[in-house]
Amino acid sequence: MHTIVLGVIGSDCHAVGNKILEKVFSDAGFKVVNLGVMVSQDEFINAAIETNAKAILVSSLYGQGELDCEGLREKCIERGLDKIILYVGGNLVVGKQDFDYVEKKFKDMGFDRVFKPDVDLIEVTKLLKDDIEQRFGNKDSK
Amino acid sequence: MHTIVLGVIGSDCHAVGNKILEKVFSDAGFKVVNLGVMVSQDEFINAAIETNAKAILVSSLYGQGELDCEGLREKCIERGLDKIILYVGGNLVVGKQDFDYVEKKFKDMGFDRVFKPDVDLIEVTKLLKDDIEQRFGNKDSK
Amino acid sequence: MLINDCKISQTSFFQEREEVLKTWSTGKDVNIDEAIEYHKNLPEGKIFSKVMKRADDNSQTLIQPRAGVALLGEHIQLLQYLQQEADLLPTTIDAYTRQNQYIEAEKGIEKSKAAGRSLLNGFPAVNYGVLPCRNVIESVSKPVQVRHGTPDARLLAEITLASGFTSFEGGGISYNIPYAKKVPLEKSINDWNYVYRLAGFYSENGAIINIEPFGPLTGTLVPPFISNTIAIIEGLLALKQGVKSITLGYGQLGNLIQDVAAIISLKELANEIFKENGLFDYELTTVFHQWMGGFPDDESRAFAVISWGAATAALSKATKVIVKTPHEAMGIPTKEANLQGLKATKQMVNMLSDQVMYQSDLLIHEIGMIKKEVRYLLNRVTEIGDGNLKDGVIRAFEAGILDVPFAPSIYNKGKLIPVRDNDGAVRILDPGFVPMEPEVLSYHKEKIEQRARIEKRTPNYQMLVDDIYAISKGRLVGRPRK
Amino acid sequence: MLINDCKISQTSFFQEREEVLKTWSTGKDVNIDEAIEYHKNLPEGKIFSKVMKRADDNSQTLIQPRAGVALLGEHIQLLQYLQQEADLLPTTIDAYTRQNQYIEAEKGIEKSKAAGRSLLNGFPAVNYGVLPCRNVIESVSKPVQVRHGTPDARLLAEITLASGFTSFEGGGISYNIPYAKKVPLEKSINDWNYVYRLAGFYSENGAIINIEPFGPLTGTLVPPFISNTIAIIEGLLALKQGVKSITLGYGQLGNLIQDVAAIISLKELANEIFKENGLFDYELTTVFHQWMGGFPDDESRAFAVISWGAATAALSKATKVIVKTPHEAMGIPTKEANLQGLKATKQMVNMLSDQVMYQSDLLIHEIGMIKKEVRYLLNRVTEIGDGNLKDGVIRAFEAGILDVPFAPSIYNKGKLIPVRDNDGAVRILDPGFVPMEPEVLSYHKEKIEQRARIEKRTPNYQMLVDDIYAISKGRLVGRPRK
Ligand code: B12
Ligand code: B12
Repeated sequence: MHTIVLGVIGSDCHAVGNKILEKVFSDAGFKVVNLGVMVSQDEFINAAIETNAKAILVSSLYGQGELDCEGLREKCIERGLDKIILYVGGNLVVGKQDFDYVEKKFKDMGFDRVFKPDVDLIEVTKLLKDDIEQRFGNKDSK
Repeated sequence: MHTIVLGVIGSDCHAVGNKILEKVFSDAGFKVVNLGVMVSQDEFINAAIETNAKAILVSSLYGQGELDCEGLREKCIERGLDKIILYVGGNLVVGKQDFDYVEKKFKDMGFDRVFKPDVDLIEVTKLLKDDIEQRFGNKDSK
Repeated sequence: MLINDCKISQTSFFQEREEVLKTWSTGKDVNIDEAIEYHKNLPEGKIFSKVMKRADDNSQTLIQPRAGVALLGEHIQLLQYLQQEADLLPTTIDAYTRQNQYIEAEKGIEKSKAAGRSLLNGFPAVNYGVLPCRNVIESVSKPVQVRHGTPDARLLAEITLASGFTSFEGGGISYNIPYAKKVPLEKSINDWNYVYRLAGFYSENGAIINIEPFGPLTGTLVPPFISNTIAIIEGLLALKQGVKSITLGYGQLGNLIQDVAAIISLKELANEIFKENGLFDYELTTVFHQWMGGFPDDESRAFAVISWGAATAALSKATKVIVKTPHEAMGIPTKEANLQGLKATKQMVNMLSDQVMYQSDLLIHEIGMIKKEVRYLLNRVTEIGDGNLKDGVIRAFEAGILDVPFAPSIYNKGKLIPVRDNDGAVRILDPGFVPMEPEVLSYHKEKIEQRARIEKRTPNYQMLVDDIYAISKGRLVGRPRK
Repeated sequence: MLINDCKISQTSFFQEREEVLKTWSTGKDVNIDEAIEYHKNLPEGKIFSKVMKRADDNSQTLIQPRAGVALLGEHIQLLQYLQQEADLLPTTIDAYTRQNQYIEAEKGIEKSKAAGRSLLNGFPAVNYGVLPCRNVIESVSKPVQVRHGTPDARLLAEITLASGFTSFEGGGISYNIPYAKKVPLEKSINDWNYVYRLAGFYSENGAIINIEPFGPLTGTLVPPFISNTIAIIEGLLALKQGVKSITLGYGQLGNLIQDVAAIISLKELANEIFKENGLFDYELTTVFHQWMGGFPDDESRAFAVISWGAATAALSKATKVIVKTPHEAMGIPTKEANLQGLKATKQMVNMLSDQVMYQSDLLIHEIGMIKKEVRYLLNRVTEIGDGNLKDGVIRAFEAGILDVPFAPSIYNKGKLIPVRDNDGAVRILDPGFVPMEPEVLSYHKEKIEQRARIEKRTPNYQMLVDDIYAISKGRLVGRPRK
């Protein structure tokens, strides 16, 4: 069972999607550590280290994700999480913007995958399994 | 009192605007000869000749005005109405199209003025008075 | 009321038929027996009557756009595009074909080809003929209806029904009075009896054709009892010719209670009257038209008008709703704008499909009122026709007993004057020659006076003009301009 | 129910005030006496309470957008653009300011300047301070309200009220439980009592400040009796501190009858309870929020949701409606999209303003039901607080007696589970620890079971998830996926 850390970053209080993500990823066989809303970069990283997680799934709905996510990858590397998978999803920037632009922006920040709000979550659970196996090998090691 | 001829051209049955135009132009002091809906080019011209009208106001709502109005100016000239003022208004072409394009198209056909559906009709009565005076002089002659 | 109109005899029908098929070259390709077989082989999901019946049984409200362009390939693409959202498909016919001006239509096709865009405001089905029209039916997966406005639709019906269209809109009054100037009612009713008989013939032979009288008429402040009366008359005439699937329609006026009452009373009273006349072998469904008068030209405002129509349709439990588009005030919509109207409508209809209809005193009163008015008027029409509905209709229009506001036909008196009351319901300011029971008429007048008092003016032509523009200028009741 | 909460004393208020104004540099520019004079010189048309009162007297429904961007000049332009259609203006505050993270907000301003677009999701009023904020008020011609979601809004209130904003949204529960994670209720209620006292002080000195508790809470399937209870509690707390103009709110759920009943019962019951508590010197108005949960991302569908909200608001005769935009599912709207939402709403509200509300048995029943539920719950809250409302609220949340679905706060139990019934009304599947009279609870359960039977499944978490997605996926009730 792979452990993953889940949370809504920054000062963002949108709680509904977060509760659904927890449910979907648990049902799909992940061990989900859900930090809920308003999670700082450090809280994400601490939880990932403590639980030996393979991935951090960041949500941002409120538009300021662009500011909140900056530097997360670097901080992960600093703290020794050099292989950790980073996903991000939600309404990532302020306003209705072209998704290609948004995707590139967050990939440039070091996220492995970037998702729109209406993504099919079952698909994401599959992607995540594949990504974990590819990056960590088929065994349950970090 | 200037006489004007009013009608909806072609196979067009839209009657509501026509009734309002009759009212507005009568109230503004014109003698209105209203031919109603489904009026052919010949009917317009015959009426204009018979009543010694200074202007023909063509409506077209149903989109096929582009086809119906072709050649009206030429026919007027042929029949001796060489000075008559031609106005046209309504939903003149098929579809929501750029008004500049529509205006040019109908001006090229020989219409003196071209109007959108939401035109202020009181303004039009003033324009028409001016246009008549300019073309026919201030006296009541043709 | 009991009527004595009879079914056209087989012989005279087939005699007339021969003449009809000769009126344009494509008529010769119609083979009715083969056509009936063709219909019988259509899958259920492509048969209008079936899909309507199922929706009615499930209290669902289906959605249908208007759409038609000059060129065949583009028309097919248009319908394929719209069926992603539409439950039922249309084929709207161009205005030349509606006047049987097939030569003009032919020119329109040619010029459209040259211009690379449709110069006709619809699809000229007669000019294309049976096989090209079947192409339409075979290229889509939903039932397709012919929508038009043709006083003499005999050839159009022959060709489109033979092509596999399973529904045909119109009637001898509703496709004459609002759509024509000089066509006598005698002629249009006869011609439509022919169409009904043709549909009846198909139906009796196992290929049920749905018939839909055009409810909204001029779409402009037509009081519900006028349009419902005409709808029921056309329904009766159709059933008398053997039609078995009938959809009666009504055009939204904007006041929720009046609109819901109109649909409910239409269905209930039609059933009563059909049965009184010994007609039992039919399926009756209803259609609600989103506001048919002048639209706001701003697209966001148009969306609100569309949505309100969708909401009212759903709350009235009409079997289907005909959908407008955000381009309505401007011109025939692009396919994208057409889809937008469908999407807004679908969202609304779905959100409301789960809601029960409220029963309020006001609603019950309004339903009762409309029924009473319609019965009274129907009785006058039958009386003046000595029991014959066709004669009654002709004489009634002549006498102004039937009268449709803003109609272009010279056979319509145009003396009845409607205006909105203070709640936006359409009432009678002046009945002209339309017979109304005194207490009913005074109810209308009271309602209008209430508005007049609030607006501090006497009801007159200006009030009517204000009402005509009201929705396009952003409200329902045309309040005095400041 | 009678409560014994008292007004903050002048001394302790001004003591606290000193501290508050020190929490950010702009605090020092606040001069309350000068500010009150400033308010008194505002024209009536720019004073929120006046405009709301007039609308209420005329049974009008006003429309108001949400809007706020990082940079002052752009924010002003945005409001100037929106006032062409809006009756009331907002200034939506960014999420850093809401958490009192003024340093982050400052960075956000800088980065927005650099990026040439707003990177903040609102206007950081505290960072700008009094004079720049007055610029906002002076650049527009309609009343402006501060809209946010700030648990500790003391400094924000000081600065914006001093700047001439005449209305302030929020409350100690409604701006904590849905918006924060770890802020104790004791703190947020105290901080909001401060804000109310501040507004009360202005009001007592002739500058009436309108206060608007945030009715929709999490915007996601919150049953009307929960949100109405909290709205009335916040109204009581505000009035106790001297507030004189109060607007209570509710977020649309989608079922027409339930929504209209919610607004009617909210206003009626609030008046009853305020008066029972000896409070008479106030003006009460209402606000209806268009659907606050997940929106469809297609813009045409969003227009339908917006329009349905507008229609319901108008039929409920709410004093104003807060308007969504066709961009809702995607992100903060452009000014154009914002205007589109306003235009659709205005069209709808105007078309329906002329229509009377129907009185149906269902509606009357639903109103009675909500009133009964709210009274019962309010009594439990006061009981557990030994007559003190603040204590009651704190203890009630602790015990799960007050419980808001989907709230992020750790001080909220989250045990109450709502789902829609078969008509789309939101009912209680599991009350958790929320006290409900047995016959009331069984009414809810019956309603849900009816739906469950029709859907052939037992009500469970999946049903709830289906309901959460329903509107964004095109319907109201989350039917099982096929
Ligand atoms: C009501 C209506 C009908 C009614 C008409 C009843 C009747 N007999 O009058 C019915 C239902 C019968 C009908 C039928 C059809 N209609 Co129609 N109809 C409308 C509608 C909704 C309102 C028209 C109206 O009455 N407006 C109110 C009056 C006051 O405004 P008005 O007509 O625009 O007239 C004013 C101005 O245009 C201007 N004006 C007009 N002429 C002139 C001339 C001058 C010189 C000046 C200065 C000003 C001026 O002043 C008038 C008074 O204010 C319009 C769309 C809209 N506007 O919302 C479509 C519309 C006009 N119809 C349309 C069409 C296509 C048809 C049909 C062909 C059916 C179809 N394909 O769906 C048939 C026509 C058949 C035929 N033979 O003509 C299209 C035209 C498309 C285009 N141009 O691209 C429109 C625009 C709808 C659309 N978007 O598709 N229609
Ligand atoms: C409900 C709601 C609220 C409620 C939240 C209640 C609560 N505590 O949960 C309230 C009213 C409190 C609220 C407040 C605010 N909101 Co809000 N809110 C919404 C709304 C309408 C629905 C959100 C929702 O619950 N959706 C349902 C769930 C199931 O979907 P979801 O949240 O999108 O989550 C799914 C996906 O995004 C995806 N996903 C999310 N994260 C991830 C991560 C990964 C790895 C993957 C694979 C997938 C994934 O999966 C989730 C489950 O399906 C949205 C707009 C919309 N979507 O219609 C705005 C919206 C998110 N809010 C917005 C804003 C701006 C705010 C505010 C700042 C207020 C304001 N300015 O108006 C405040 C935020 C304050 C704060 N500190 O955060 C904006 C964000 C703008 C932007 N990005 O440009 C939105 C988009 C509205 C808008 N168009 O302006 N909001």
